Amino acid sequence: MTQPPAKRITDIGPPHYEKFLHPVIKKNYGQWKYHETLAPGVLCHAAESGERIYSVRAGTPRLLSIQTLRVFAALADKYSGGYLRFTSRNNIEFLLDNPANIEPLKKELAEAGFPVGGTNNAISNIVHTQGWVHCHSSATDASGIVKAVMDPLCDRFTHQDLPAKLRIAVACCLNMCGAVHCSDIAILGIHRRPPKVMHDILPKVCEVPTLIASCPTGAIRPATVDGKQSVEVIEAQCMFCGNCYTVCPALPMNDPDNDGLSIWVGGKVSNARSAPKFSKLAIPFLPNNPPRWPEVVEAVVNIVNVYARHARKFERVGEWIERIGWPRFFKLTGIEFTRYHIDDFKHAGLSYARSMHMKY
Amino acid sequence: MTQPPAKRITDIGPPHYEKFLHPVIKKNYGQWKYHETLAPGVLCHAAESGERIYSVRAGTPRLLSIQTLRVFAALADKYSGGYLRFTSRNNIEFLLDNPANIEPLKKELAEAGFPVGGTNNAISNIVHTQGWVHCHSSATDASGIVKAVMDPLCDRFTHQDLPAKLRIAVACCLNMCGAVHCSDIAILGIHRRPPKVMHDILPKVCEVPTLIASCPTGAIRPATVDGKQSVEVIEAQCMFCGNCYTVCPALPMNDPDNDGLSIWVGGKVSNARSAPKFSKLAIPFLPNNPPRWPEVVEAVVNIVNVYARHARKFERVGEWIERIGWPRFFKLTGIEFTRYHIDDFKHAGLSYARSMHMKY
Amino acid sequence: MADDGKVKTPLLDQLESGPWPSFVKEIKRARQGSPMCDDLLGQLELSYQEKKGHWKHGGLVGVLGYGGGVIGRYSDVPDKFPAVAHFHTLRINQPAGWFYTSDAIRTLCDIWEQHGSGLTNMHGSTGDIIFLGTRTDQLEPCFQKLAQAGFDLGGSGSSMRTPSCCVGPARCEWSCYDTLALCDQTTREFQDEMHRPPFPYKFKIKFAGCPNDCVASIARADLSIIGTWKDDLRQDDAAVADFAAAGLDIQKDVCDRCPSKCMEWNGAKLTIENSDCVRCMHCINVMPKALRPGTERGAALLIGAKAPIVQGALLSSVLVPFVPEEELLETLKELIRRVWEFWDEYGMSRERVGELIERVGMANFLDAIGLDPAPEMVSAPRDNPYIFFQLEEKKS
Amino acid sequence: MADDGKVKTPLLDQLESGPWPSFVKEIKRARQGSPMCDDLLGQLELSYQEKKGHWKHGGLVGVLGYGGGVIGRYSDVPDKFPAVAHFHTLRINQPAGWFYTSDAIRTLCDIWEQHGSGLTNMHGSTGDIIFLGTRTDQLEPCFQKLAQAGFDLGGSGSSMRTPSCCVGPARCEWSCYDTLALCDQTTREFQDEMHRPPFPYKFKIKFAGCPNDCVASIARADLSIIGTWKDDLRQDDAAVADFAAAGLDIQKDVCDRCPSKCMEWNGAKLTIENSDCVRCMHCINVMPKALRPGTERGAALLIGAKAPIVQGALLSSVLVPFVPEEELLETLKELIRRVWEFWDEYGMSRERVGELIERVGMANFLDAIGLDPAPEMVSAPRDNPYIFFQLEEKKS
Ligand code: SRM
Ligand code: SRM
Ligand code: SRM
Ligand code: SRM
Ligand code: SF4
Ligand code: SF4
Ligand code: SF4
Ligand code: SF4
Ligand code: SF4
Ligand code: SF4
Ligand code: SF4
Ligand code: SF4
Repeated sequence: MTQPPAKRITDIGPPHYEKFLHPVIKKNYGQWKYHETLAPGVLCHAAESGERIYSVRAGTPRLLSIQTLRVFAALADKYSGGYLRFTSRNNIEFLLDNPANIEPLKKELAEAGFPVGGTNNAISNIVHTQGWVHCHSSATDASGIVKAVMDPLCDRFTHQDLPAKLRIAVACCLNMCGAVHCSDIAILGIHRRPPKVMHDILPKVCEVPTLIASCPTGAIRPATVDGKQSVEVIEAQCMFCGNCYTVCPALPMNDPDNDGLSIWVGGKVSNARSAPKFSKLAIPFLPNNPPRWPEVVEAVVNIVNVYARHARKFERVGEWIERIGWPRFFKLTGIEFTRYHIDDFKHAGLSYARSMHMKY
Repeated sequence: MTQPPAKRITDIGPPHYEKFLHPVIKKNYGQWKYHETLAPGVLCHAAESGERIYSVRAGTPRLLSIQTLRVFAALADKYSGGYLRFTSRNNIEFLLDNPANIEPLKKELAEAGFPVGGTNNAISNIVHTQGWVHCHSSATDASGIVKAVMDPLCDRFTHQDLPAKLRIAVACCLNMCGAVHCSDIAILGIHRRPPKVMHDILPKVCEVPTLIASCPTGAIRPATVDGKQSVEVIEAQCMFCGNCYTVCPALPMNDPDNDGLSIWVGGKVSNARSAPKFSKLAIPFLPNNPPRWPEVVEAVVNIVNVYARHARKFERVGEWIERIGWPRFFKLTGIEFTRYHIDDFKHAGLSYARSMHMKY
Repeated sequence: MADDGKVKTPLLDQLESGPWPSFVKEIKRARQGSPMCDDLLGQLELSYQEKKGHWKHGGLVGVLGYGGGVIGRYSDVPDKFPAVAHFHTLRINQPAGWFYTSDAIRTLCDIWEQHGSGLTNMHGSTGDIIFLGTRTDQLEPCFQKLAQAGFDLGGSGSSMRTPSCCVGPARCEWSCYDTLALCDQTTREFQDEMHRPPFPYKFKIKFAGCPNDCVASIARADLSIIGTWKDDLRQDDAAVADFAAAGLDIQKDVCDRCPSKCMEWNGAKLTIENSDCVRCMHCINVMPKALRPGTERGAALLIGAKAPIVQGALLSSVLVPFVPEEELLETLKELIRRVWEFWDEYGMSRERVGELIERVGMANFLDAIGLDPAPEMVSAPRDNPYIFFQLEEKKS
Repeated sequence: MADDGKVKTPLLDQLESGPWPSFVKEIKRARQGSPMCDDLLGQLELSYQEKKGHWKHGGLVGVLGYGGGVIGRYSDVPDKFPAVAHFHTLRINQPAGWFYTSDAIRTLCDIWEQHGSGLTNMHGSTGDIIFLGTRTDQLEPCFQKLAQAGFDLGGSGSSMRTPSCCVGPARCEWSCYDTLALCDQTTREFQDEMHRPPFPYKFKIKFAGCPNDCVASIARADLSIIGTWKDDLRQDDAAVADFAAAGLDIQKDVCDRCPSKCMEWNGAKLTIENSDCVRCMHCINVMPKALRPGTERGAALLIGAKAPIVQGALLSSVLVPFVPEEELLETLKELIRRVWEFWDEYGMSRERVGELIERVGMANFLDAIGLDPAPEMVSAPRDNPYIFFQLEEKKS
């Protein structure tokens, strides 16, 4: 006789966060008075009570092995009473009550290959997505581009002397899981050819009406191909969004020769000073060039450097560009302005320059 | 035998403006150096040559009888060497080379009932349209509203102590011949009921396909009414633009019980400081109440007074509102914010408040 | 009818009092000259009573060989008011800048006394002289009298509408090109397009000498020619000092209001970072003597403004960021022809050029008229990833 | 295959060098634990060679009784790389604020070592712990091990997605409400909607303690709860003076950057016209000790953010301008239910709530969920005259 299975547990939700809070945090919860950045990657938060908690932040690749996670756990035991957290940009933070532990922890992190920084006016970790590591939809890889771009920018992570915070994001297709649409600099994987219709399997794997409805531009029309009910794609009407593929596997978008990357700039999320903004198109297309995407790396580094040189203190990339104007942004960065930069989607008309405010 | 008719003259274009230029103007054409406002309605333009031309500006009802025009001509002969012009806002300007003539001219104009002013930071003449005097399309009269509104505001025309220029416009239907869409304060005649379809004459006077195409919301559908081919209007889809009536006389919009006025604020045309702006909805509906439209007059005067009290120097109405924020504009003016204020047309989503910038 | 044989207008009469000049008085004044005015008053009083207009829809009337310049109008109560059974208006092309001599005014009055109601609009909101109300049989003779006096009709219908311009160099120190000359020349160049409606819809042109835009061209013209300058503002420090001495708060009223924040005032000297100036005119407006536009003058060409019917109102948008004054006339003629050609071919009926551009997309429109894309044409590049890549051709 | 029995990855190997930590190293490190990693490297290397992905489209797999929490994934070259023929991901609901103890981390590692690839994302961009890659038969046992350890799955598909929040009161002096508590309570309240996808599409909720929005809620959540305050900024003049003394240019770096220009600095004293402050956080950000949010705290509720697919990206817009902290939980529960009810009934398949609101119009949406229109909800009133007047009912 088999023993009855242990009762299944469901719908318990996540563990309660309180279990994981450092005693100093528990004690001063909601009672913080101010903070200081002691060094790049090192924050000190002081409570009304006078107590302090020290945070040491290190960059991670986000894709982490259990082996590395155990290393982090060990470091936490050694220096932060076992308490740690991750940030909304996938950095790790160790929470220390004893400032004496800061330097040794930094040293060990450095040795383990995890740069300490990302605070204040630094370039923090790149929010990114799955890419070829796990997603079917990707026009490019994500982790690889992040590694390639962060290597030359690592000093901007370990130092915090930019005019303001600079947030970079990568998304491997227009679904934008990295939410690149509001980043100072965004790298976006794109397709440039219509989906190829796999007429043989289409009827089996998707419903034609749903498929047709999925196309925002109405580029998909019903068609009968050697007897079988299928669809055709009007090339001229396709703007390569990939929504049809998301709803129907029989319309793959991948095209090694034409897929690539586009670069976007000037978005922000915070309400500090100016309202949140979307990122705008800077470079419509760069080749998809693994393993190190030199064209992408050069483009991003160039924008970062021009920004660092010209922006005023506290100006985010988008705020800087709005002050100097887009024409000057293109001039300073040497990026070409093309027909593709001019919006032709739903609200295009509102992006035309409808005033005489001009610099020459 | 009848004598041959005199040869017809066509396509000669307007008389050349040079014929009508004051000698001082001809001499200093394009050589003006600066100007001063000597008094409300009195400008002095000084040329590089040192010569000066004096302009005396008076308000007119725009609708002018030849009798009054002859009075103006006589005044010009008496004081400005016969030289005069009209402005882009339908004021008259006498162009004097002798400053001694300014006061007597002002006196005669005042006696004749034409207020001198409209310069600088004054309320100038109201740009308006035909209304019941001549147009078939009007939801209300234009000249009457202008007269009713300018009477209490006449002091604002003859004085120039507002924070900035204040431009008012009136249009008697959504065609907006008064181009009220960019005015500090705009008064717009509106319909609030769908057109009534005159099935009997419709087939005779218009083409159904054109008519159907004319409706931006697709509210007009083909219909057969007692045998005759005609159309029906889906009430719920009609937003009362009147475009169908413009292309087809058989769909009159007039409806004395429901037609009325709406008030718009914050538009501007100049590029001074801020870019040109559209006027935004302040009051969706006020009753159509001739001969003196008390509700409209009260609403406009109230907005002018609140603006005059609260705006900072050089702030146009729209610039003032943007500084204090729309919630405060509605609070200060006591105007109710309703569902109608929330845009639901093409670009509606872009008018939602998508930031945390808020005053309480 | 009142005993004096005149209609009673108790409602309209209430609009004769008050400080602002009264249009009712004007109509009454014109009675001496024309019986039309009595019936106009009568019909207008009826509209005031009933809160509704009494004019019939349109009506095609005109003068020989012209397709525009006249707005036909018929009363819907002709039996009550026979004198305004017909009440057409003539649109007469104003002289550039609305300049007149007393003689010219009298000439116009005499002609209109003979051939119409004696009522006018000085001016219509497109800029024409409006002769308000006459009978069909009077149109041709009136037109010819005008022609002999050197006047011609303006535009109406689907034609080039009567261009207009600001007072410009005639009486303004800020005019960056000759608005009157360019307006006059453009009007003469395109007489045929004005008098014989060839287009899908109306096309309006307005000329403003500087970004103050005193003819509202950016809001009311399909093609807006707006003066500006390329070099530095001309600055007269002594005059600046005078303004300061006279009590102007230069920091608050000038520098702080500068949209590009490119001015610095240290209490004694005003320093302008001209490369950042967006040429908004504000500082010049506040200190006319002290600051003036530069000397490298010309204009920007903007396209597409219109009222809301029916896709929503538009302001004109930058088409050519800068044209030097001396090249303006030729550039304008050439560009207007190219725009019209494209609009003629692709514009739908009653589609203004601004609506057409939004429909086909600015980039395609630029291709069609042979202009290269420039960042000055947009307030910002696209924020959506929906790009129609054209892999065939290399990107422009 | 290389002699050591491991696939050769010349391209990926190039990503092991350089200062930034390498995901390739991570995958190689995980080899010791799981053969899957070899084949993952192999397939990834192939993608790098061919510049194309090798995962098949979707695939519905999951755990008993849940409709979400697992992303099914199959290789399209399973014969080449059998170990990743199945390579499903588990989304595990993170603890609020991403706080852990070393023990909790080790527990997770041990479970994943037994049941999967040993690869994770800390964290996914919605906020979940991502267990990256396992076989279908491992899903249920892995899930139950996690459950016994006190963890549960997160959301996927057309469900409420795993809510997330900023570090808030746990380690930030600016948090205007308890982001962790509210995030945790909301997650528990709607377990069913999270695990059993009931909606037309996904629904994301993010909690930020102040307008700095450190979880990007306004850009990435259908419902954004963002802390703010109603009363005056708390000001410590001594600390202000310290900042000035320390060399901060208060005029230039603080006052001039204030979007509402409501601050004045006379060199000694900072004066704030609080009634004009738009609560952007800038001055507080620059002078943490000197300035702090007020004490009358709470949050604004904003709705509708999403990525561009397919009608274009949206930021959340103001739905409720201010809710006092103590009323937040109840208000939120009630409002979320009303929103879902309407969305359920009127939302089209794959239509996010923000798209629905634009389609039906904000005013109609407000009616439906029983809120009154407020000027705080718009950046400006309409500029077009196309108003759908409802003469039946009196205007709301
Ligand atoms: C730890 C973290 C919250 C969390 O729960 O994980 C966090 C923590 C803090 N943020 Fe943040 N922010 C965090 C993500 C964000 C994000 C979200 C994002 O980047 O995706 C934003 C919005 C970014 C944007 O606008 O695009 C964000 C915009 C800010 C700002 C506004 C900066 C600005 O000028 O726009 C401040 C204020 C400042 O830094 O002056 C701020 C300030 C802070 C402070 C100083 C708050 C405090 O008093 O403790 C914290 C230390 C910041 C630092 O890194 O120096 N935090 N912060 C996140 C760290 C991410 C990372 O590892 O780099
Ligand atoms: C005469 C006229 C041009 C014409 O060809 O007829 C004219 C003439 C001048 N305008 Fe204008 N403007 C005239 C219509 C306009 C218009 C068009 C309109 O109102 O429809 C505008 C755009 C209005 C708007 O933005 O909505 C206009 C916006 C300006 C401005 C910008 C004001 C601002 O701060 O936005 C200035 C500069 C100033 O006044 O400081 C200006 C300045 C001037 C100056 C001072 C230019 C000069 O140096 O001579 C002239 C005397 C202004 C005055 O009235 O004090 N003019 N001006 C027009 C008189 C209309 C009237 O009778 O009131
Ligand atoms: C007379 C005038 C109003 C006035 O009292 O001054 C006028 C009167 C009419 N306009 Fe206008 N428009 C007049 C200037 C304008 C302006 C202002 C401007 O030109 O600066 C506009 C807004 C700018 C624009 O063009 O967009 C204007 C926008 C319209 C429209 C809407 C056009 C659009 O695309 O939105 C219509 C409707 C149409 O064309 O069918 C229209 C139509 C009309 C009609 C012909 C009525 C109709 O539907 O056919 C009106 C004849 C009235 C009558 O019986 O006399 N009128 N119309 C103006 C022409 C006088 C002149 O020639 O100087
Ligand atoms: C795992 C993750 C990316 C990552 O590497 O972190 C992810 C992965 C996928 N996302 Fe996402 N999305 C993820 C966060 C996001 C975000 C960011 C966020 O939530 O803050 C967005 C943008 C914000 C938003 O929701 O709009 C996002 C917008 C999308 C969209 C577009 C949705 C839209 O309405 O625009 C799709 C397409 C769809 O849903 O069909 C999508 C679809 C997908 C799918 C399921 C692919 C598909 O078409 O079915 C991806 C599965 C990849 C895989 O094989 O693992 N994902 N996705 C993130 C979830 C991890 C987690 O649970 O923590
Ligand atoms: S962005 Fe696209 S490709 Fe990348 S993970 Fe999201 S859905 Fe997949
Ligand atoms: S990619 Fe987008 S635009 Fe092209 S066919 Fe598919 S859904 Fe339509
Ligand atoms: S606004 Fe309308 S009613 Fe008034 S004149 Fe123009 S078309 Fe006629
Ligand atoms: S008024 Fe406008 S919306 Fe209404 S039916 Fe006529 S065209 Fe359509
Ligand atoms: S537009 Fe400029 S140039 Fe023309 S009148 Fe106005 S201020 Fe003078
Ligand atoms: S013209 Fe306008 S932008 Fe230029 S300096 Fe003067 S105020 Fe500033
Ligand atoms: S959002 Fe505000 S409260 Fe939350 S962590 Fe960021 S700064 Fe602190
Ligand atoms: S929070 Fe922002 S708006 Fe308020 S005072 Fe500080 S800087 Fe100004």
